[in-house]
This record gives sequence, C-alpha cells and structure tokens, in this order.
Amino acid sequence: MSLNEILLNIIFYALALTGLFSSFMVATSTNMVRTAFSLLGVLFSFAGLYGLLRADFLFAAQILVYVGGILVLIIFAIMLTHKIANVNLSNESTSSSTVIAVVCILFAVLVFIALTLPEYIKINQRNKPLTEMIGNNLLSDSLLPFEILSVLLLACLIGAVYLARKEVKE
Amino acid sequence: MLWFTKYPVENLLILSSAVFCFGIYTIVTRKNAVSILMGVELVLNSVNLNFITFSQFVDNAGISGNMVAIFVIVLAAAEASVALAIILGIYQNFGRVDVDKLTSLRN
Amino acid sequence: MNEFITNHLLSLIIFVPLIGATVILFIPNNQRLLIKIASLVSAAIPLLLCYPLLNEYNSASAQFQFVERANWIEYFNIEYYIGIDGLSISMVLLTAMLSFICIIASWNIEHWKVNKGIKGYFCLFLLLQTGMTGVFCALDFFLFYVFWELVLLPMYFLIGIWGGPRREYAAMKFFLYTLVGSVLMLVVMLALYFTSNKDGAFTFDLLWYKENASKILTSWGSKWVMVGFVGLFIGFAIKVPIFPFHTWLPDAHVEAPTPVSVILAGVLLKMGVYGLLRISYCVFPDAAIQFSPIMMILGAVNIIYGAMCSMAQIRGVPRLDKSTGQMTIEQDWKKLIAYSSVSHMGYCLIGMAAVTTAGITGAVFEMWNHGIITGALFLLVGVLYDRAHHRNINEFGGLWAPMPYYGGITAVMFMASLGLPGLAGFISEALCLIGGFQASDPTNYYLGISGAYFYKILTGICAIGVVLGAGYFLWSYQRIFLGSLNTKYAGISDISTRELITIVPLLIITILLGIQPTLMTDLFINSVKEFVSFIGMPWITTG
Amino acid sequence: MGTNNMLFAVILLPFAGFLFNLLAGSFVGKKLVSLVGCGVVIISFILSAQIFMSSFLQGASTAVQSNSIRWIDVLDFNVDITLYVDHLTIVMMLVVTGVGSLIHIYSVGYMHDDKRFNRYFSYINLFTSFMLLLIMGKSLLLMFVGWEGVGLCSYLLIGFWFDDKEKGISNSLAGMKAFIVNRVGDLSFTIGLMILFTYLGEKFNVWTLDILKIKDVVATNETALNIPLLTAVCILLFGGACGKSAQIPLYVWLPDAMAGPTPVSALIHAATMVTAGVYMVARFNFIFALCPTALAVVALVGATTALFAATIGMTQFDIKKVLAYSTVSQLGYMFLACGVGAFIAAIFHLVTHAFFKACLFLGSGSVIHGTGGEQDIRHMGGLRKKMPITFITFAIATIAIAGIPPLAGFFSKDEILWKAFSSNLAVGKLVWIIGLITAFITAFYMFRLLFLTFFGDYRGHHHVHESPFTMVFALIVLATLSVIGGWVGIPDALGEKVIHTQTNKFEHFLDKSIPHEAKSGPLHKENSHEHHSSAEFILMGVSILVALSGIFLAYYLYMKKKEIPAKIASSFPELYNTIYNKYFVDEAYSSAIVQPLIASSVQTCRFDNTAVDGSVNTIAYSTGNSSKYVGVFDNNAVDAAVNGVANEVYSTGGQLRLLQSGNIKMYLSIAVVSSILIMAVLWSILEWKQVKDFLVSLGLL
Repeated sequence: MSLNEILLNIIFYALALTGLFSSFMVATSTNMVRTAFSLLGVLFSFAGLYGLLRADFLFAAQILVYVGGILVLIIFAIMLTHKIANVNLSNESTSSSTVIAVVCILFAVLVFIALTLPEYIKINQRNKPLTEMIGNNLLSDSLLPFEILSVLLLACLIGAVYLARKEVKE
Repeated sequence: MLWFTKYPVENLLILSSAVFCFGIYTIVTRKNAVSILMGVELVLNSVNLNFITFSQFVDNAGISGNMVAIFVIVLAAAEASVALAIILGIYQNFGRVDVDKLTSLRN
Repeated sequence: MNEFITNHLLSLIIFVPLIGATVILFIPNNQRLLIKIASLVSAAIPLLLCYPLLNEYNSASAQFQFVERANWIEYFNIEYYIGIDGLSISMVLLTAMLSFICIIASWNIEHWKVNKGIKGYFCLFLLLQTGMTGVFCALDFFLFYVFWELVLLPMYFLIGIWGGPRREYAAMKFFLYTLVGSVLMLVVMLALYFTSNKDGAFTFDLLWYKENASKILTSWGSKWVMVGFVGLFIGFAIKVPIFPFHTWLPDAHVEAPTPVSVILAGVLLKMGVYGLLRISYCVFPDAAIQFSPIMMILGAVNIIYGAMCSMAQIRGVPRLDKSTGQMTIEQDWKKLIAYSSVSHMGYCLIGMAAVTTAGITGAVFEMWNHGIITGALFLLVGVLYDRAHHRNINEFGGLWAPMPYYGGITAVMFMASLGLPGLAGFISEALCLIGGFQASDPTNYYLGISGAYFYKILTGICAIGVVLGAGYFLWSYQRIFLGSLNTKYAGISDISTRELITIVPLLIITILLGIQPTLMTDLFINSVKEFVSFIGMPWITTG
Repeated sequence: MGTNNMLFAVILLPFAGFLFNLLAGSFVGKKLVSLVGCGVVIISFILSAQIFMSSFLQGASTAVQSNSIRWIDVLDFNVDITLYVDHLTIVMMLVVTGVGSLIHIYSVGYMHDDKRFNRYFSYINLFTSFMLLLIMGKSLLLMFVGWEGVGLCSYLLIGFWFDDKEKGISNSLAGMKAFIVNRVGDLSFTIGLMILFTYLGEKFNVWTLDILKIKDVVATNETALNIPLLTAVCILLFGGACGKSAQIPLYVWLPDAMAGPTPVSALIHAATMVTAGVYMVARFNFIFALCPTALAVVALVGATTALFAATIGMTQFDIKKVLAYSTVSQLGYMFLACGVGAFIAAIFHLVTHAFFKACLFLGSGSVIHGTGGEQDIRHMGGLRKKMPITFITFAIATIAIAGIPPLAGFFSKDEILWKAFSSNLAVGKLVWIIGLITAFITAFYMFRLLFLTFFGDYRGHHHVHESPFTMVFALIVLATLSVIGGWVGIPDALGEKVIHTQTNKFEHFLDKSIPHEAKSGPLHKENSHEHHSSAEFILMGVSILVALSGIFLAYYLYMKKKEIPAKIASSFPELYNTIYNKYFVDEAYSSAIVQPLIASSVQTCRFDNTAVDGSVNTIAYSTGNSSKYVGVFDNNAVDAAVNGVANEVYSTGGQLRLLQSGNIKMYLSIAVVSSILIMAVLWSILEWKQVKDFLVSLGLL
C-alpha cells in the first residue's frame, strides 16, 4: 500500500475512533456539560471525514452551522434550564438491557447490509470542486427546496421567538 | 483486513451505523430533553455521512448526495432552534425539563 | 323577424309558454293582476301563432310539416326533431285553445278554498302547456319521452296543492301510475335505440323507425315485436285510460281544480291515444294488427264499463272513506263526467282497432271532439261548484228556472256528449262505429282470436254505450236541472260573462263541427289515408 | 229529377223560427212570437203545396232534389246533405206542415197564459224542421239526424212543464223515458243501418247510405242478395220504427208522453213523429218486399199492438190516455198494412189518422182548456150543450175513427182490412181477424169516450166555457178534412159501381214512388177483376156491421144502463184491474230492466272502487309494507353490522388511547421501533431474493 494510502488510513481511523468514542460519551455520560462537549467532538470528527471525502463545502458548513450554531444553542439551553450552581448536572438515563439489545441488533443488521452491498456500486472518484457545482445546482435543479428552506427558516425563527418569550400576564 | 482505502464505503457505513445506534440509544434512554436533542443530532450526522459517502462513491455527478446533506444540516439547525424554544417554554411553565414528568397532554 | 317566426313556428308555440312562466317568476307575488295578465298573454301567443300554422299547413300532403331539426345531445345522436302532420295538428290547436281558456277560467283563483301562491299556479300551468304541445310535436323518441315526463311534474303539483280534500292521494296515485307506464315505455325506447343503426349510429328518430319497421320486424322477430308493442301499449293505456289502468282518472278529476281537470280531460288523455297512433302503430305495425281484436275488446269494455260507472254515480256509490272509516255515499257529478270520458275514449279505441280510414278518422276526430265537449262539461261543473261548493247530483234540483242560460248551455253540451246527431259528438262516434263495422274479420293468426263477425258483434255491443250514455246524461240532467226547484238554491246567480267567455267558444265549435265536420276532417284526412295504407301493408307474417 | 233549392227553404224556415223564438223570444211580445211561430210553418206549408202543385200534379216529374252540400267526407265513406222529395215525401210534407200549422194556430190560444210561451214555440218550430229533415233527407244518416232530433224535441216538449209544483218531476221523468226508449229504438236502427251499409259495401263495393243508390243496388242484383241478412236488417230497422212509433216492445213511453201540453200530443204523438216509423218502413218497401218473414213480423207486431192497446184503451179514464192508446192501436193498423205489403194503404191510413186523431186531441185539449185543466172523464159529462162546436167536431172525428162511411176512417181502415184479407200471405187472414176485433173495440171505446164526456149530466164543478176562435178554427178545419180526406182514396171497386168517378187518386198518385208490383207483387192473388170486387163488397159490409155493433154496445152500456160497466168491472175484478193498470207493463219493464241496470251499475262502480282501485291500493300498500320490512331488515341486520364495526373501532380506539400516556420517551421508542419495522418490511420487499436466500440459509423457509 503506498504511503499515501497508509496516511489516508491513519487519518480515517483516527477520525472514526474519535467520533465513535465521543458519541459513546454522549450516549452514556451522566454529566450534562460533558455530553455537550462530547457532541462537539463528534461534530468535529464528522467534519474531518467530510473533508476526507472531498466534500469541502460540507466540511465548512458542518463546522459553521453545527458547531457554531446548533452546539452553541444547545449549551445555551443547558445553561438556561439548569441552575448555574451545580455545573455537574445529573443526566440520569433509564437504561435497560432490552434497549441495549435492540440497539445492538439494529447495529448488526445495518452492518450486514453495509457488507452485502450490491456490486453495481461503481467506485469512481469525483475530482471536480464541489462548491461550484453545488452553487449551480442550488439555483437550477434544486431551486424549489432552496426556496422552501428559506421560508422554513423564517417560520422557525418566528416560532422559536414566540415559544420562548415569557408569558405577559395581563 | 478491510482497510479504508480498499473498502472505503464499507468502513464509512459501519462508522455511520455505529453513530446512528448511539444516537438512537441516547434518544431512547435519556430523560433530559436537551440530551434527547443531542441524540437527534447524532442520528442526523450519521445520516449525513451516509449521504456524502454515497454521493462520493456512487453518484457519477457526485452532487445530489451533497445537496441533501446541506439541506439536512440546515434543517437540523431549524429543528434544533424550535426544539430548544419548546424546551425553554416547558422549563418556564414546569420548572424542569424531565421528560417523564411532562405528562400533562396525557390522553 | 317574421321570417324567423315562420320557420321556427312550432318551437315558438312550444316554448313561448315556458318563457312566459319564467317571466312570471320575476313578478312580485302581490301583483296578482299583473301575474294573471302575463300568463294570459303567454297563453294567448301560441293560440295566435296557430293561425299562421293553420294557414300555411298544406292539408293535401301527408308528410311532416314545419319540421325543425337540430342536434341536441351529440354523443347519443339525440336530436331536437319536431314536426307536425295531420294527426298532431288538431292536438296542437286543441292544447293551445284549452290552455288559453283554462287561464281565463282560473281568473278567480283567489276565491278558491286553497288560496296558495297564484304565481306558482300559473307558472306550473304554462310549463304544463309547453310539455303537452311538445309531446304532440316531438318526432324524436327521446324528446317525446322528455316532454311526456315534463307533463307529469306540473300536473302532480297542480292537483297536489290546489286540489280538493283527498288531493295528496289523488296526485300521488296519478303520478306513480303514469310513471310506471313511462318506465315500460323507456325500456322499449332503449331497446329500439340499441337495435337501430341509422347510417352507423344509434338513433331515436321515429321516422327512421317507421321507414324500417319491416327491418325491425325481421330483426326482432314477431314475438319480440309483440312484447315491445305490449310494453308501449301499457305505457300509453294508463294515459288513455284503458279499463284495468283507469282508476287514477276519477280520483284525479274529482280532486283537481276545474281548469286543471279541463286540461287533464281535454289534452292529457289524448296524449295516450296519440302515443298509440304515432309510436305503437307506426313502429310495430305487425303487432298492431295482431293486437287489434284485443284493442277492440278493451274498447268495448271501456265504453260499457265507463257508462255503467257513471250511471252509478247518480244512484250514489257507497264508499268506505279511509280517513273517517264510515261509508259515505258518493254521487259526484265530476266523477260522472270523468267516467263518461273513459267511455268516450273507448270509441277512440274501436276506431283505432279497426284501422280503416273511417275508423282512424273517427278516432282522431273523437280526440278533438272529446277535448272540446268534456272540457266544456268540466267548465260547467266548475261554474256550479263555484256557487254551491259541492257536486253531489241529488242535492240540486230544478236549477233550470233560476239559471236558464246555464241550463240551456249544459243541455246542449250534454246532448253533444251523448252523441245527438247534428252536434260534433255524433259524427265522431258514428265514424268510429262505422269504422269498427267496416273492419275485416280477424283471421286465425290474430293471437288465436278469429270469428266470422267478430268486429261487427263487438261494435254492436259498443253501440249500446250510446243508449247508456243517453241514460246517465239525461238522468243527471233531470236530477240537477229539472224537477221542482231546490229552495236552497233559489237565489243562485246565473252564469257570469267570464264563464261565458270560456264556454261559448267551445259551444260554437261543437255546433259548427256538427253541421260542417269537413272543416276539421279535411285537416287530417290525407295523413290518415297514408297512415292506414302504411298499417295495411302486408306486414302480416303468417303465424 | 228537377233540382229545386226551395227545399232548403222549407226546412230552414222553421229552424229560423226556432232560433228567433229561442234567442229573441223573451224580449219580444207574445204577439210577435206567435206570429213568427205560426207564420214560419204556414209559409213552409204553402211552399210544399206549391212544390206539390208545380212539379207533381202538372209537372208529373217523379222527384225533386236539391243540390248537395258536403257533410261527412272520409274518402271511402262520404255523406252529403241533399234533400230528396218524391211522391211519398210530398204527401208526408203536406201532412206535417198542414196539420202542423193548424196545431201551431191552435196552440197560440191554448198556451196563451204560459210563462215560457216563446220557448214552447221555439221547440215546436225546431220539431217541425227536424221532422221535415227526417222526411226529406236523402241519406239514411240525414234521416237519422232528423230521427233523433225529433226525439230530442219530444223530450223537451214532454218535459215542458218541468217545474210544475206537483207533476214537475213526473213530467220530466216522462220526457226522459220517451227519449231513452226512443234511443233504444235508435240503437237497433243504427245497427240495422250499419249492417246494411257494410253488407252492400263488402258485397257490391257500393259504400253508400244514399237511399236511392241503395234502391238501385238492391234492384239491380236482386237475385244475389242474402235474404236472411236482409231480413235481419229489416227487423232491426223495424225495431227502430217500434221505438219511434210506439209498437209493442217500446210503446211504454207514449201514454206517459201525455204529460206534455195537449197540442204537443196532437202534433208529435198523433200526427207526425209517431208516423216517422211508418214512413221509414214505407220508404224501405223495396227491401221489406223482398223478405216475407220480415213482413210477417211487422204485420203480427202491428196487429197485436193494435189489439193490445185497444183493450187497454177501453179501461182508461184520462181523456188523453184513451186517445194515446187509440193512437198506438191505429199505428198498429198502419204497420199491419205494411206487413201485408199494402204500403200505400198504410200511408193513406196515416194521412187520415193524422186528420181525425189531431182533431180528437185538439178537441180533448179544448175540453181540458174549457173545464180548467180537468182530464178525468169521470168528472166530465154533458159538455155538448156548453161546448157545441167542440162536441160536433169531436163527434165527427169519433165517427171517422170508428170507420163509418162516408168518413175518412172507413175508407183507409177498410182498405187495410181488404188488403190484409186478400193478401196471399199466410199471416194475412189471422191479421185480418185481429184487425176486425180491434175495429170493434176501437168503435166501442171511442164512443164510450164520446158519451162519457159529452152526454149525460156534468159531473165536474167548474164553470165550463167554449174555447176561443183560434182553437175552434183548427177543430173545424180538421173535422172537415177527416170527412173529405177519405174521398181521395175510394177503392176502385166501389168507385166504378157507385160513383163513376176516377177513383183512388191517392193510390195512383203514390204508385209512382211505391211501384205497384212491389205493393202487391207476389203478395196478392191476381184473381179476376169481378171476383175481386164482390169479395170487397162483402168485407165492407162486415166492417161497417162491426163498427155499428161497437157503437151500439157503447151506447147501451154508457147511455142506457150506466151501472152495467161498474158491475162488469166488479165481477171480474182482477181482469179489470190488470187491464186498467196497463197489464203492469211499466212496472214489469222497470223491475226487469231499469232497476237491475241501475243496481248493476252501482255494483260495477263499487267493483271499480274496491277491486280495481283496491288492487292498485293493495299493490301500493304492499310495496309500502314490504318497504317497511326492508326498513326493519335494514335496521336490524345491516345496521347492526355497521354498529358492530363501529363498536370495534371504538374499543380498539380506547386501547390505543392508552398509548397517549404523555410519556415522551415511550413515544420516541415507539417511533424508532416502528420506523425500523417499516424499513425492514420495505427492504425485504425490495430485496426479496436476498432475504429469501438468507431465510433459507437460516432454515426458516
């Protein structure tokens, strides 16, 4: 295997493991803040993977939107819904063996499907820059979803503001 | 041994399935609304990964997968904002965010 | 403008009343006089249009005239196809005239016991006139059926709302009875439609059926042709009415207000006979000839049965009144006249069964005369009903003294109705009887009925109807007008000018046609000749 | 065959009189009404006389015909309005218009104080025009129009006093009875007419109702005729004549017709209408002559009616009823004459009968008028002093009817008896004997009437006065006519021997329209002339003897021994009673025919109400019920099923509701599990082959 391949393997597995471990921490940690930051780890590792897969626009989007936006938001939520005092918020979870069993079966099924992919999947590498293509596509083929999304975001904005404001007792 | 370079799709799929299962697990077991939200984020990310791997390795134009990924990201953002707004609303009304206690909408 | 009128004359006559009816709908309900005048005008126009109709009608030719043809429902090849020939011109005239007279007769609608909205009354009446005229002009079976059903609706409401005490029962019975009949007619119509192929497509065109009657005969086979004929016959027999199907007539007449029962007797009964002549006889001539002995028997039964029933009205018939439960003696003058029209229609049947020129002319002339005479009789009953508010014969007496004019006119009308020579009634009855006599004896394939003097004996029996007719008419005249004056009605007022306007024209026509019947018979003699020669053709398949 | 449109004038004049009186009568004074009424008939009499003079006496043309107007034209069957006058018709016209005008003049006086004066005259004028139409109509149908029109007028005139206090109803009933019985006669007349029409049409392809054409057809192919059918036709036509001229089966209406005013009885029920039957039979002599059986029927019916009516006449006490029955019996005589083929004798008797019977009726009218409406002869008597002219004219007419020479009655009645005796028909002798007996009874009851009304002392209590001149004038004229009327037809035998004048002008006159051989034809023995006259002399003597004995019997019973009739009556009470009550014929008819007819008509109507109507109602009711059952079935079965399903859904809904526990975590897990399941199902469907292998490998499949 050439040096390049080895390097690729190393990068992939590094990212994969960090993603796995941090998602494990999200699933099982009891401390609220620790879960939040482990989610951060997951997001970053996935951003790396996107980069690995030459989806550079998505690498950037992932970091900007997910990390910059959603994670910050979640942390805000945690801070707002728990008293500041006890940072180590208890994050109990009712884990039961059945749930674990179901999840494992699900994992096994998904792995089985992954391994028995039909041969017709062609392995071809796209080497054109992604962003330019996405820009064209956004405004040509998938113009409709783009417009709908804009409307959706507006609605969410208004909705979120409305839901979160404090009741004005007349 | 199935190295990434030889079998990139399989590896990636296994990874995304794992993260997917973790997401499911968090959703089902967590009692805190916010952590459920985090589980949802995990699931969405694993799905995104799938999309992008397939867009990279299957789709000859290599664009539709990514497009969907973008839209998923944007939607995740919108969904997260609304979910958190709801959670804050609940918190203000009930004082706590524990999912098991929120049963006022029972039947 | 008048070019438009001339070549759309028939459609105008049919649809002017409809337009009038819609116009009346817009007049506010309290403008009673305006409504009446509007309806009068919209009934008068068809009558006036009848003048050019008669003028330009060339009675020498037996073909259809004033024909108008337009595509109506393209897909099913249904056409708006109307036209008249000898048989239907007198009926169109009769409808226009009687409707006009009835509108005048219903001028005092406010004083009727049932004082519902008069706008509805006049609209329904004009709608009825459209339906009736349409039936007589339609040459497309579908159009004929539509007009046939159109007539039912207004008549149902006219009897049902403005009728007498048992009006709902009578209206319901009338409606269902006729509907059953028209269902049978629909079945046969569709059968004909789907077995016809006028240049490739199905058709409802009656004239096409007539021309290819032999083709229908071969394709259907004489058995099915007879079934088709009987189906149509029952549909029309209910309307005529013929013996077993007549029970709706007395109830409908007794309960209907006077003008409605004039139209009912004057025109609606003729639709049945006209249907038989125009459709049953023309489309299934072979079955018509085979069926004629039965038609003759039914005619004889009609005459004798109708005469007996009307005579019974004088003695009074005990009838269990369902609502009150006890037996009431029923001796209703209007019921007597209703049954007498059953008897008169029997003469039409004989004339038709005989399929001779004299017979068919007699039948068509009898349709006209019966319309005029019985229409006048019902108007006369209405005159007395408006004054005495009841119609049982035995409670009047000696009315000729206080009401000389009324008595005189009723006497003439009674004489015309019982067939006194010198008046129109006699001539059509004589023609029917002579036609019946002339008919050649049925040979063995007439549904197995044969007999040396079959028709002659039956017509002889029918002549007895003339004596019975004299019996019940004179007896009722004696009970009402002669004898000592019933003090209760000493101060009764004689016939008013409005009532005279409605009755005198009919009286004049009866007398005029009695003296000079060729005025009317010339109109349809050629069509009848062609009709008889068509029916007489060698349709008869032996066995 | 001259065409003369004056004929229309003869008919239309009375019709115009009718219209004028009916419409304008009530506004115009009685004077003008009577003037128009009588004038119209007198003018038509003058016209007919003029036609008689010009075309028949000097002109010697066989017939006069007017041009024809198209009446019913139905291609193969057409009837025209044409008036045809031949010898027979002109005689009838003279009688109708002559006697008619006299009676019109008479009734001016008689009906003077009646409030419906104008209506009376309009009806009488209408009657005259219809009678003339009957006589002059060329086509059978036209004759039938006149036939029924005359029936209508008799109906109107009989029921003239319909609103009379006590007799009003009976008057109108009598009118109705007359019309309906006539109608029954007309029924048989129409059937006979139609059979004749269709028979001639089918056999000889001559579709006509024209009497002349029928005559030619019958004459040309006399041999090929179907005699039995023609006999049936003759009998049916004679049935019509019976109805109109009141013979045996259908005579019941004539006695009741006396309810009308007396001039009406004189005109209609004595002189003109009732003779229409005789005229019709005479008109169809060419058919009757061919069917001996029909003639026999006519003769027998005529004779029996004469005898039967005469016997009833003996016992009646109402003056008009007696005269009515005498009319019936005299009509019987006429039909007897026709029966033996002596059509001309029948017409001769008709003419003379018109004179003296009209005179008798008018006399009885003036008697009733004089005694203030009294009609029962038992309350009269001794009127000859108070009403001399009426008495004299009445007496003359009574002698004439009894058949005493030289008056008219003798000649015409004797002619009939002679023709009956000498005819070689089997029925001839029998009929002659009946005729003789009837002559005896006629003489008896006529003189009984004469003695009871005019002789003896006045039993009534009313101031009697002679009738005014207008009434008496008619009586005088009629009396003279009944005297000289007979001389027109003196039989040849008597003529040469005794008076050496050209005799029997009447027979020679009528010969032209009723050909001689048809008259006697095979019916009379063509024996030698001498033997012929001697037998006739004997017969004359016999009939005179019979008449005188009748008169003597009446004189003996009612003048000499007044109590004998009462004793005879009491000795045979039930016989007398039956004869007095007219053999209960009226009651028999009403119970045998009228009541059952009415009852059956009521039953038919009830049948109609219950059975036919009932069946319709039951059908409606049963559909109603069945629809009820369908409704019930629908409720229980179908509805239950639907309810069942609804309950199920409801209960499952109930359990499902428990799922909404509000526990979000449960929602999430359910969502996850269900999505996984869906994915699995979808995937297995899409990749069924792989799944199958996998399952096979697992050994499940």
